[in-house]
Amino acid sequence: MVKFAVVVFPGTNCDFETERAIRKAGGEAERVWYKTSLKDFDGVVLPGGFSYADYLRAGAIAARQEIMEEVKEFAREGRPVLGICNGFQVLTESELLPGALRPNRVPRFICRWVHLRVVDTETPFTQFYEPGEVIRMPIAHAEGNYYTDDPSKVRVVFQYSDEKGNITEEANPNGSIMNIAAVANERGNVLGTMPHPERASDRFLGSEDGLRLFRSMVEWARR
Amino acid sequence: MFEHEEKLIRERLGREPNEVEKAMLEVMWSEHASYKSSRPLLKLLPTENEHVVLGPGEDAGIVKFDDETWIAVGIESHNHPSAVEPYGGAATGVGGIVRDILCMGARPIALLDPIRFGPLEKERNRYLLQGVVKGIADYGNRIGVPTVGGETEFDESLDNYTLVNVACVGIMRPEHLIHSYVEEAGLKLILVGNRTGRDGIHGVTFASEELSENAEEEDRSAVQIPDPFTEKLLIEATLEAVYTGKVKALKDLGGGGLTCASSEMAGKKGFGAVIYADRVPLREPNMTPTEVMISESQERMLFAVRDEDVEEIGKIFEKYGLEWMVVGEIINEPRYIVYWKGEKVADLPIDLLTEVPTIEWEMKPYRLERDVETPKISFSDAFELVWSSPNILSKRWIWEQYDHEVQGRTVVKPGRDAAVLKINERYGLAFVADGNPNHSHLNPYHGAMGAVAEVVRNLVSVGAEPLALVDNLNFASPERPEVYWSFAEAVRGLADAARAFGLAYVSGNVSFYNEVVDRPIKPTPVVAGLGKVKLEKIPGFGLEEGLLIGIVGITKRELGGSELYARLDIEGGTAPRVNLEEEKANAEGILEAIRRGLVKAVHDVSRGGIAVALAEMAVVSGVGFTADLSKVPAETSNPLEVSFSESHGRYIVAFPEESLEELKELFGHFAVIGRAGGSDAVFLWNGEELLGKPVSELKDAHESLSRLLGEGE
Amino acid sequence: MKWKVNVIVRLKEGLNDPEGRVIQNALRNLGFNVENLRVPKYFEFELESENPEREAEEMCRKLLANPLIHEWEYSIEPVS
Amino acid sequence: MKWKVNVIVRLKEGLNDPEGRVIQNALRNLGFNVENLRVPKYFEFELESENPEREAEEMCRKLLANPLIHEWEYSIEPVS
Ligand SMILES: Nc1ncnc2c1ncn2[C@@H]1O[C@H](COP(=O)(O)OP(=O)(O)O)[C@@H](O)[C@H]1O
Ligand SMILES: [Mg+2]
Repeated sequence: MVKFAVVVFPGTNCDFETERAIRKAGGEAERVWYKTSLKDFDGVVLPGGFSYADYLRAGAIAARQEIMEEVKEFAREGRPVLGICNGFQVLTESELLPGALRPNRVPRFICRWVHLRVVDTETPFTQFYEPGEVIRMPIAHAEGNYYTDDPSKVRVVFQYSDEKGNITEEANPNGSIMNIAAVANERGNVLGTMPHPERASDRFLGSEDGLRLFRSMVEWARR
Repeated sequence: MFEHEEKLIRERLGREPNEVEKAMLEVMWSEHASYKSSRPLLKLLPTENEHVVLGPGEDAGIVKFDDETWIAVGIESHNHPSAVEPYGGAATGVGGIVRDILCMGARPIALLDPIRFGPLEKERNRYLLQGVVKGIADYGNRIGVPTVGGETEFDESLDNYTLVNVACVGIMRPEHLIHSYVEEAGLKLILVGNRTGRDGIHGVTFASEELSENAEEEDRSAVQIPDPFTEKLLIEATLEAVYTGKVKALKDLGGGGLTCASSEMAGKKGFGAVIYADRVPLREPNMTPTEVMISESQERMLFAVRDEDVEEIGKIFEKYGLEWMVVGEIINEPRYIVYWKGEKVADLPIDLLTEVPTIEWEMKPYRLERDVETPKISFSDAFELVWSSPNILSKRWIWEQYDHEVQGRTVVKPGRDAAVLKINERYGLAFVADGNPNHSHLNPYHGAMGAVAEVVRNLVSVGAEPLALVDNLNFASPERPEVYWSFAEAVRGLADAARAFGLAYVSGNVSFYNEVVDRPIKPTPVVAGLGKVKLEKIPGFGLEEGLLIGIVGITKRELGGSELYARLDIEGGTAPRVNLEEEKANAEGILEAIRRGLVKAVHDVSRGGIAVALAEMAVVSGVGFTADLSKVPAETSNPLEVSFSESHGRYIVAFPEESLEELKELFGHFAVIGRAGGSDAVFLWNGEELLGKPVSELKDAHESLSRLLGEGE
Repeated sequence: MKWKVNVIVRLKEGLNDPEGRVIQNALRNLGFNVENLRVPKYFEFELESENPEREAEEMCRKLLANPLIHEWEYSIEPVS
Repeated sequence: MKWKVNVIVRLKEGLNDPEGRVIQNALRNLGFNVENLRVPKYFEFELESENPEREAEEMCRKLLANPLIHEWEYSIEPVS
């Protein structure tokens, strides 16, 4: 069975539910303290939370920890690396993904369900979505305002949209450039997403749209 | 400390206590730490039944959810600190209650924040609200415990002050229960977490006095800087330590600091303790033994561990980067001894610290209820006034700043009657808090009963069977005879109501001396409740096209303390009475209706009355209604009284036609008052329109809190 | 008249400063020999005022700082 | 040798500063005539180093700032 490391930094707090979602999607998952080695795993997930309490900038300090060298190795080898929320911030801070996640346009933490339009279904994480499909997941962040100086170079995976899939200003919860909610690296094997798929992996919690992301990742790693 | 207490101490000790002893005694004999004025009265509260694993007496209560799952629950106030430093005060309030849950061996899984402020028109009150909410958000979010609900209320009487209560639940397996007391001598006491500084010195004495005018300048030592980063590490490290089975007792350091935690841990079963105060890791230079012993620095825990296990437990703390130190040990003799650099600086019989004599203050009843004429204003003016009240407005601006979904359990999210947390694949835990100081002010007995009734209604409205209660009593100085009487009345009300429902209080908190510059607050008993719900059966909240709208319960002429009267500045009137029989019967009826799947949506009627409850159900789903309020079962025929009275025992249900006959059977008072549908909210009286408004307009007004605060979006 | 104002708001001596501690540790982990790191709040703005000293002081007291836990300083110079 | 270092990290020109905007609004609501308010990050610390300029620059580049969005400046003086 394919096995994913769910990396736990001091202050990470979505590790348990992320582990749960991966298992539900058919993969094996283990929470791994950031001082541990990643050698027996097939993929890495950097879950949400507040690594180092978001002091300085969200994700900045976690990105400079030794374990990130191993994560970079995974990325280079083409194995799946998924960053959710704080994990996405760690990925941009460590330059595994382009751009930066700046404080929200209204500089407050915001926890809310949003609609997303699936833009790119060619990544290991999105092969089970339809192009243009509209899905629902919650966001929960204070620094999710995606910025890059050259959006044309970015591989956009999800965009904030209204329920019909229109990319509108009102549907943009944080001021992200082009309503960007999730991006991948050029090769597609590194994905950062501000919305939380693990919180949309149970029908009782409001949606199972996020579970397909994990299924896709597990399936892809298996092949 | 009062003079007669100092005398008593001198007598029992046979000498004058030295400086260190005196400071420790002062802290332990403070109202906040000793409950000396409230203990005799709190005995009235029922604390046992088949759901209760552990009642009041330790850091949190424990309730049985099922054979494998226990729930720890507690509630705390952080009123004084929040009034002078809203951000830090509220944040450290969250930290404190979370550690209370943690030290039972439970993982904290959810928070509620009942918070109260003065009128929003004033800059200072807005500042307090913004600071408190940011403090709770920054702390709760960073430690990964979702704030899933609360209450937010504004009242003239709280001008320049704030009441910040926080309730927390945790989940545990029965075998992980850790008590807060030791049962053997020789255990080592490990202090872990933040270093100790001068912050928070005299915090408990601070919380046991009224705020003075210059509080901001004077009470600096009572404020602590929140450190959620360390708290999160403490949570994980503590649980990992607990799971080894080698922790013999565990307490957090809260009010009274090291003195309180270690003396209570040792003294409860007759043991004593020796503390080597100079071993405590310090953050500031030149601290004295007194300061070390009573400092209330945050994010610290005290573990009792056998000598041979110290190293193993210490390794766990090191893994999380936490500093730890053995600072003392448990002894057989019931004494409390403190050493400082080899010198004995305190030596007291331990019960002198932990067993503080009670005080019973003078009581004097008051009567504020009196008949007032119901004002002659139009329904639409009244509705406008009430619907735009900050007390009624949606609190979305608040709960969206809270990560209410972290940990992946929040099935019913903020904005409904109670939150529901998923516990396993079939069952959820409902969690809610309520209080109504306007009612309790007019009539403390019925106001307190009403808080329990409202908690029950809110639990029932999401389909939950009530399991247990905790209470938080926010009052002014007990030295005022009227206040002490109202306190006694409130406790009596809490006791009677809980007994009627067969419920017990498993934990609670008392906060006295809530006054600013000689202005006492209204009696504010806050009750939080837990319930158990089948996930499949949770009803909705919003209206759906075509459903019938019914009302359960009887409406009386009870506008005293209502939102309508508050908006009109009308004092007096009659506060709502709780009819325990009917309240119980209606709750059971609603649960039965939900069990049988008869209703699609349920909402209880509380603040703002029927008019507000209906409008809320419309706004949440964007579906309108036409409802004839003259059809409401009522003991009055005045439209204003029917629409805005806050009588207890009432629910609004939305259901399909075919449920009607069965529903009627379930309730003593039940009437169909209208039908859901369309895009307008239409209130009728005998077929004539009182008010018709697009739901979208209602919604826009309902979501205007951020605008009121001068913030965009 | 218009002034350029800089305000620094520091936690009072002795108060716990978790943010400073965490950032200092991060810098040390990167090999920098850093001590006593603090992260005061810093504001720069332009102020139209007849009495910039008094107003700056007032701003700190009322909003930018809490006198209970903070101390502050500011510098004021005319905008050229 | 030991140095006292102050670092200021600012958003690059043209990037908006949401926090600055909120504080500016709050100050204006209190009646202060404030403009162009910004909230740069500010660090003060002591540094033991043979080459404080280079190390301060490195600290900014490696951790304290994000070169994509920030610019920085620092001042260095010997600790007496
Ligand atoms: N301070 C707060 N924090 C979180 N949620 C809040 C807060 N204040 C109110 N809420 C939520 O807003 C909703 C409405 O609150 P309230 O009017 O007190 O409900 P009810 O009338 O059912 O008791 C509830 O879901 C409540 O949990
Ligand atoms: Mg309710």
